[in-house]
Amino acid sequence: MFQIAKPLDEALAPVTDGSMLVVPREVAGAPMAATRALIRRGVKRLHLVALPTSSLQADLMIGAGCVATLETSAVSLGEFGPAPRFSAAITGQTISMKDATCPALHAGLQAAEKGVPFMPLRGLIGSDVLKYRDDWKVIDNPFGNSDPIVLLPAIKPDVALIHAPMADRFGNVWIGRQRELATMVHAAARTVATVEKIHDGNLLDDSVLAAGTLPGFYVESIAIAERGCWPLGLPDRYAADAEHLALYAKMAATAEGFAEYLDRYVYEKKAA
Amino acid sequence: MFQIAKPLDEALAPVTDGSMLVVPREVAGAPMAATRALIRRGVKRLHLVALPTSSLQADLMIGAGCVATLETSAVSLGEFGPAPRFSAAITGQTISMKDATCPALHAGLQAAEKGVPFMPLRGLIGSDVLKYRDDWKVIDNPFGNSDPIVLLPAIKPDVALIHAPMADRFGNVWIGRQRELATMVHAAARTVATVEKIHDGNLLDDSVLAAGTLPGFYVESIAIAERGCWPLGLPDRYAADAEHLALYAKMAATAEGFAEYLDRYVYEKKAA
Amino acid sequence: MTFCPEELLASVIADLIGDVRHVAVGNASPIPATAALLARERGKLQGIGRPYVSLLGSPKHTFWTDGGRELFDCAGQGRIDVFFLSGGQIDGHGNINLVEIGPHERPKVRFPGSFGSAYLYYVVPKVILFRTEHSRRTLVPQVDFISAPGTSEPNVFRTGGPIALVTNRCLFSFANGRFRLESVHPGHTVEEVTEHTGFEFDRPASVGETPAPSPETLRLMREAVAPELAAVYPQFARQVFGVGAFAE
Amino acid sequence: MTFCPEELLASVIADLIGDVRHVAVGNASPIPATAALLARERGKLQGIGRPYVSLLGSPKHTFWTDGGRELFDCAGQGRIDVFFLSGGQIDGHGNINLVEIGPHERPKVRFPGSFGSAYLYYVVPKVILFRTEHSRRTLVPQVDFISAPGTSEPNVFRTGGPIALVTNRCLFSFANGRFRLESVHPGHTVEEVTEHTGFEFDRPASVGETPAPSPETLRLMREAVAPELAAVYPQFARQVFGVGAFAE
Repeated sequence: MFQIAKPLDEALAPVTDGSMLVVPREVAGAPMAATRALIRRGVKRLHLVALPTSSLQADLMIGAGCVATLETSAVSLGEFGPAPRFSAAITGQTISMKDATCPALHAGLQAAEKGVPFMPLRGLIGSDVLKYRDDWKVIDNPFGNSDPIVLLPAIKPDVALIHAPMADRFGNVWIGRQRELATMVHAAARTVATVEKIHDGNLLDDSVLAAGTLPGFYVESIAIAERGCWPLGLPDRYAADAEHLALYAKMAATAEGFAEYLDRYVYEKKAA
Repeated sequence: MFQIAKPLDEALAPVTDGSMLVVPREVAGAPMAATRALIRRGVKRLHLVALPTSSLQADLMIGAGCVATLETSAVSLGEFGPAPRFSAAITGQTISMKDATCPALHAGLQAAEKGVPFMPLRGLIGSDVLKYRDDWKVIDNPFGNSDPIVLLPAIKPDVALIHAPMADRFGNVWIGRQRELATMVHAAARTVATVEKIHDGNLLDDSVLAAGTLPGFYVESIAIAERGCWPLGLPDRYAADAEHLALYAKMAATAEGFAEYLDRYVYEKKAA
Repeated sequence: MTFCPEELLASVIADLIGDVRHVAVGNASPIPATAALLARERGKLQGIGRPYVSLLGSPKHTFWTDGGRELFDCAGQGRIDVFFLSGGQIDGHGNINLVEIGPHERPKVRFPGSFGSAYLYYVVPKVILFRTEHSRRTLVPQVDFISAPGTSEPNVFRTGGPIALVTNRCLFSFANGRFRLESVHPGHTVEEVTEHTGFEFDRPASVGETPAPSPETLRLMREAVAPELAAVYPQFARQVFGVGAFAE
Repeated sequence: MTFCPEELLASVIADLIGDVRHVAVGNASPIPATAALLARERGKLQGIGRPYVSLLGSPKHTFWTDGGRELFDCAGQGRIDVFFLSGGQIDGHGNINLVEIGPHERPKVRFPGSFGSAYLYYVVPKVILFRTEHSRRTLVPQVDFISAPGTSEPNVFRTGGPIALVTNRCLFSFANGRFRLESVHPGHTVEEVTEHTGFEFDRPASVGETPAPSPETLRLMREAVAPELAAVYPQFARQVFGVGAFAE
């Protein structure tokens, strides 16, 4: 079902042009080394789902022209300011934007995880988030009395791309408390994981480690990418590289600066 | 929000007569010491939800007259045969039975966990399980085309009663990979936990232990009950007491034998 | 080579499993478990690395880390290809009853309950019904309670359902809402099957005998499957294969 | 006692929080975080052990172990009593805009996005709007994009919504779909508020000055809250309270 520790480019083969690709928020570990590899390969027309928000990862992929459609709740560089390539793509109308709200993305992926066509969610009614989502529906709650409620269709990505602290030789991936990674993976048809290192032994054999383990059953391919979230951080492992992120924010403010950033940090450097 | 390690009877105060009480299946750790304490106290008219099945625990509570309504997918003593007090209560019509199917109970509790009034589920259509559940509804899937789908109302228990390997002094409870316990607890208004032992330090401070930890935020009270699942087992800790279960199956086959069992193993022995 | 009835049944079931990705076997099902592990050994020999086998009764043989719902979510995702169900009653429409005998208002007999059948029967592509007791008591014209129906209306979402029924006497296939007698196990007869079956079924002009397990199949079961099985079903493995838990 | 603007704002917000069970504070919100921790210190002094405070930006100050959805599930369960929201625009109906300026088809400015507002605004009983920049650019008659509306039709399920808006100039309360000027911060005037507010609001005949933080409040903030805060917002704690991360 998987082959442990492929070369990164090979592991990323399931992410083909036009794929619906789901990626996690920064605090769950953004797979940045894999993202740079995809940009180098020149992947195109992705429907990128960022659960439920994104920062550098989405901005970089959008700027590099990999994204046709973006579905998320927010893109921002946080303390480093707005996400410049995202903002430029929206105002320049070069990507199609499906604005959502965080719990709607969680619910849509949970619907796919459970094999149901939709999931209900409170809130949303009267917002323009709902108004511009033709794919969301409002019904009268059958258990209520003139009680409108939003139904969100299942989000079924072709590929989930994640980064985690470790995997074992059986393809099991330790995700810790970042449990949205499990939901993403269950919802997606295929999963590619990068990891910091390979764990000796079977993660499922240890009841304490097993509690934070995503079974290899769901995993298509794994590549090792040390400091694979750089310049973002990986919780409990390493912090974000603030200096580099400030540099990114500055360079990506213009199209030219962004192109130079790509040349310098994505195309030239083959690894993190 | 909680007080660590109360005496068992005190910890169980939230389970009042008429409560909707949710308990886990045997492999997730059935809180048997707590169950015996509730029987000794003489709790009455429970709406017992067993997620998604039960064995000795439900049989014992039903036999002892604690249960008015049972909502579950199956009750059986497994290799020790049918659950005799459950069978007698159904054929004798002394309890009201809400037959379900396993994923319907998971979905109903997930609906409560998410604060939505219902959850859809595939399957069920054309079954008598659905036919006898007036509280379940069938709608036309708004994302389909003449595609009937079942909607299950949220199950919102008053109390979740669980047993786990350990808790810390902050009320955090380590549940490992038994994640349905988290869903039960999120869905319930209040939670009572029994645990094998108290863990030194804060479970949430260790990223490996945290992955399997239910936050104390959700927990009302905790009591220590060593071998608290006896005569059932606790995964990775101790096995079921097969000899005792065979004895139970034999004694509980008749009302008289069951009464004697209660006298001998529930009323007399104050602890496990 | 001589073989015992359990070996025959496991061999029949392994053939029904065929080449799939994932077989899940419920608790207390040693013969289906034997069959699933046999299918896995065959896959290994063919170098295809399939099927993945989950034995739900054994933590060592399941990968679940998302709680009790993961089995059902996994099936809903289309990630379980084969599952096994049984019934206190099974009728000629493929309906199964795991709930009760007698009128619903006042049942005479109560079974444990429907478990996951009212869901899994609909979403697992190959459900194999397995009931060793082949009698008019178990195989009935119409079940008293439908835990899960054998077939559904065309507009009902259904990606799965029964493909066969294996008993101690014979193998039925199931298609288009009816059972068809495929073969009779060695030592049993078509007349005997008819006599002990409460429902109508299709019966070809000529019904063959269920093929005996090949020497290769018996060797795989006894040498590769039995030691693995002994960790989960020690008593069964000892009785059928003479293998203890630590015999490997 | 003298105090700085941040201390005043935190004190105002702590009063709005009141006696509740659980306050959650989003990322990059040092002043609301200060207020929440202050409310907790007050609860400790009163011996009530409330509120529980979750600072979403800090793993040490959050208990989540069920992934990113737990915050929203927790709110849906009614287990979050107070939350903070802001907006690129906020209008007089309490609508907030976190998405864009200009027509939707061709926005002039794009903000990050709605985050969880389109849900949390409906289900958290006390949402406190916090926007330090008080100008006609931010406080507008009608937002260009409604990330989340201030009010809903009576039949729409809504257990939460805005109760107040705190700016660098004043405190508005919010009820029945309108803001009401409650008090003007020391050094600011009603005229100035009117001049810089783009929406209509109710204005009592007499509008008082926002009360200065009491010496007790300032002491709690500086001695009990600041060291805790320094672990999460080191720069803010140093600037406002002169406290370093290891100053305790």
